[in-house]
Amino acid sequence: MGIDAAALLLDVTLAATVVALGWRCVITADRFETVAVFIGISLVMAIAWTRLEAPDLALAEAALGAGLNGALLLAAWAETRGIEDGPAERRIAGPALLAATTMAVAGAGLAPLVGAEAGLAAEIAARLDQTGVSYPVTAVLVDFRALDTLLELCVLLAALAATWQLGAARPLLRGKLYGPVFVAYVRIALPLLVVLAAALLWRGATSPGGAFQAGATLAAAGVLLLLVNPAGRVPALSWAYRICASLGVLAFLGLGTGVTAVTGRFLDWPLSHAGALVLVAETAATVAIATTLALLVVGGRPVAQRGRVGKRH
Amino acid sequence: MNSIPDVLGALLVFAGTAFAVLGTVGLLRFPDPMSRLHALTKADGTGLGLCVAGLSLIARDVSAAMLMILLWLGVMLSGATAAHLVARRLLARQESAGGN
Amino acid sequence: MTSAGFVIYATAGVALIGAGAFGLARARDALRRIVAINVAALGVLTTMVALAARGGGEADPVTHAMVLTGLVVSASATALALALVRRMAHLRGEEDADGHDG
Amino acid sequence: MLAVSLALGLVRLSRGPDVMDRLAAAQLVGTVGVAILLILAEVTGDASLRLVALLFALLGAVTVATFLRVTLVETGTASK
Repeated sequence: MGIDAAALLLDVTLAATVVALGWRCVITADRFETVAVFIGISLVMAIAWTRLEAPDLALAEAALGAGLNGALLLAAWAETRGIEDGPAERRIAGPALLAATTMAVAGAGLAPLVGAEAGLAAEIAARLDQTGVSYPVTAVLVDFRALDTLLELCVLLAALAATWQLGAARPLLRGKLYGPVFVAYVRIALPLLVVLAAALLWRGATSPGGAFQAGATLAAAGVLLLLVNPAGRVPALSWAYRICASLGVLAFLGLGTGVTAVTGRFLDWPLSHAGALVLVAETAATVAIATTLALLVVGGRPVAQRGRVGKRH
Repeated sequence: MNSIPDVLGALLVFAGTAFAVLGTVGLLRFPDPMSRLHALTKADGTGLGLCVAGLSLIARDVSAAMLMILLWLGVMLSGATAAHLVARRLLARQESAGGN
Repeated sequence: MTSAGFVIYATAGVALIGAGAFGLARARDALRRIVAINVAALGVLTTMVALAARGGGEADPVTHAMVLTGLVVSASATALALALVRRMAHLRGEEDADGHDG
Repeated sequence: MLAVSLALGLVRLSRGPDVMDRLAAAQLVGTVGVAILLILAEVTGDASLRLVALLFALLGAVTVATFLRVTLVETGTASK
């Protein structure tokens, strides 16, 4: 009755909003609007995904969209202002054809799936007691598909390494420091974000949450720290960064190899200690994801700057 | 669904959403940036506050209510901070425009 | 989620993929291209999330795990691409204003 | 609930028109998002939606602050 109709209206509104924003984002002539609208899409998308019973994805999207992507895109926008490539875009026909083809192919692929049975939820539920956690998504990430997660941590690390090859980090932020109000805001928000990240990590075993959400939240806290930093620079703690950023890969490799001695298979957690091992692996992954994402926002290898008052002076 | 807290809660939530809509209208209709900012912050605080109060009544769950109050404080905090930052920038811009 | 919900969000996802493809093919500016790719990526992920929820019962956790992985990977790829864009802008700025910044 | 979804639609529209108020609009979108999420948490009984809302709330000022920080101060920010 009422609730169903309202839910349907909400779904349609959310979906239509996302699509309208998506198109607005790519057709607007204003580069800033492109960035601003994209940040808006992330926020609406987070709400939309909660409607699709994916609160854990919504958590990750909220932290990434509101905290990290926004900062990254805005920084890139500010630095490339005035040096746009080429003349204003006038092409219509080719892109439209491509878009229509893409959508037609995707639609044709999806259409048969409308009435089909859903995937593996039942299978996962049946084997959940072999994993040491009781939340299916976390079980998939660190147990059934642990190899994927390991490789994904490697991708993160590779992205960071590649970014560092581009040279020393230049100040991301050129505007001057805010007054006391913003500092007070950070003083309150920062510890709350850290607590929230810890809660997400811990909850991951039983309910939506886990290493990705916690890592993205912590990284957003890192962005806040960067924002109150007067110079817009990060200290050159090269070894600490390296260790933290590679902690996830190291933990997965180390623990994964270690359990081979017991279970005979790489990354196959022994049932008796699965809960504890998964928690250790997830914590390491959280630290790694947070460090890597925050350093990616910095966008270069942090080095000691000339004229900067550092410890070595 | 008919007990007094539920009805009261639903009314509060409705009032809160009404405030949010009004704030949005204000954001669209008010003439200058400063008054738009004003409309926005009022709607922010009051609208969400009413929603939180109403939902807490409906939920009858202390931890959920506490979380929502914390959340409301967080929104007030970040809303006030953002409005302050934007207002400062607007003032600075006005000054530099006046100086020229 | 009912199948109506699945259709709604899957359609939205496909439309976003189209928007991303359109923007990608049209834009010359690197920043715009990156945003367009991200729009398409969000479209793909939304379609996948909708697929995961289509059964009506519990959502498919494997798909959710894949989407989560995809989110983080696309975030890191975007960060790398944007770092390249910033680097390019910096180098071009150096060309314009000779020896401006060491 | 209907009102909220309407509000959302209006908010989205408001992104277009002006310059600096886009930031204000972004903030309002965040708040309305929080409200929607809280109501949904109540309706669906899924408590983790409140955590999503908490993230929205805490990170609300980040985008605004970043924007102001990456643009040079006192020179009239980029308009269009």
